[in-house]
Amino acid sequence: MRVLYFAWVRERVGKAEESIEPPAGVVTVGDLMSWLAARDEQSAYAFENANVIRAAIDHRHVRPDAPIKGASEIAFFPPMTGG
Amino acid sequence: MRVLYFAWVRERVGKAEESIEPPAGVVTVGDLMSWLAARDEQSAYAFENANVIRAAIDHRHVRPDAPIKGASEIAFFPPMTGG
Amino acid sequence: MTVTIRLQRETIDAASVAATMIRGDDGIGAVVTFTGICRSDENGQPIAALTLEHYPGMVEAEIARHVEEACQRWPILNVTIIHRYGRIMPGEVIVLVATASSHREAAFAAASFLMDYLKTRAPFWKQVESAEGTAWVDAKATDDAAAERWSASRPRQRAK
Amino acid sequence: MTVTIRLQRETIDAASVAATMIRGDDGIGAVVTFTGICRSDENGQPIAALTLEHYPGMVEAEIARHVEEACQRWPILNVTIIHRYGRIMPGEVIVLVATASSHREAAFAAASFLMDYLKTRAPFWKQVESAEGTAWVDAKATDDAAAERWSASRPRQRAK
Repeated sequence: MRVLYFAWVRERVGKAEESIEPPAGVVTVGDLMSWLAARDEQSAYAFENANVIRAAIDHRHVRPDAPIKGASEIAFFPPMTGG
Repeated sequence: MRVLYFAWVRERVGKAEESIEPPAGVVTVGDLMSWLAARDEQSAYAFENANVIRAAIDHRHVRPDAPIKGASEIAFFPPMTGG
Repeated sequence: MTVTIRLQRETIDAASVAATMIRGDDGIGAVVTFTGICRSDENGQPIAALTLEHYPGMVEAEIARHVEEACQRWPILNVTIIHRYGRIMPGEVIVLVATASSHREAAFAAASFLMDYLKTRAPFWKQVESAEGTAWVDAKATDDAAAERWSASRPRQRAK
Repeated sequence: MTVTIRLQRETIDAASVAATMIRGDDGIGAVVTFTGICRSDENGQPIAALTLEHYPGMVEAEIARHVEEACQRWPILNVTIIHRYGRIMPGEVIVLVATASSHREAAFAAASFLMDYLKTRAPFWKQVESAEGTAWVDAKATDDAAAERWSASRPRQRAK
């Protein structure tokens, strides 16, 4: 599963993307954020306010309770500021 | 007092403008329409549905009960269809 | 702030207006441009051309009053209104309204407001030319309703 | 109907878009164009430039979904959306949304709807450069509220 990071989430995690294989207990997007945050200090910092971070699965916005099963690309980013 | 006509009001009256001196009893815009309509067949036709005709005094929209006293230019026209 | 109001017989160069809208103010973050275009049909009938009659003098005064009102309602930084009169062919621009502001809400609202008022208050009259001859276009009740919606939110005028 | 969605690093030529909006459909009577411009200040601080990061692939998909929704809500005849990414200087156009319809109400509503959604749903992130360094721009609650108003009038989505 590919994970992408954007804007300050990318800066804090310290990379733009990575490949991960979360364990079976990681079911939802929220679970995945907790699992990523527990890996290292940089990710912990990136996800410290998990409630402001948005997620997308395969190019569609999803809520934290969305299941990650079957996803090929998951992205994490701050609220959008385009336009 | 100058009177101007536009669009189909102008076509029906048969002229674009004229100078008039209505008698003292003609107080409001509505009175003026009735007075004009009583003059000849063309004006009668132009003002036959007086309730759809709009008026302006010195470049400002007015209602039929507006007094004409002091006006230098009064215009009559159909509802606007610009834009 | 620059307010440009122009009545003209010549075609409108919408492209050149866009560039002028952000001049002179670094705080402009949003420009909304409306162009009204002569369709090739009116009520389902093909038309050859439109002719717009106007009331010189009153048109300018009426538009200026509505621009002033728009500027009181919203923080507008620039306004351009260009309206043609005379004969207009299908596909040509009849009217252009452009508003500039710091933020998009004001620019959208002011452009929409100005268009609704141009349709119902500015002294212009459209005549269509078709195979059946010429005919004056009837005013639309929907246009009156559109203009009316701005009244609800402004202080009521004193009854005369 | 033509839908044009373009993400580009290059400057946006707003003037040339206007001309293309009425092509191919004689029924177009109204074109609304919105341009979002890089202001020279952000929250009162002068800025040197903006840098826009985006999520390639998702941006296009997200914009296309909202164009589709706009077309279901209003009788739109043409839509053009151009959004820049990369470094943008004050005074330059960041985004352009243009909508064409037979009548003005649909063109205004669709352009406003698309802008509200671009602001809150399209995956772009702005970073400002100023004398104090670089900083990510915070999302505005007012933008969320603006996007939210379109939800009230559409069928509620099923709870998951």
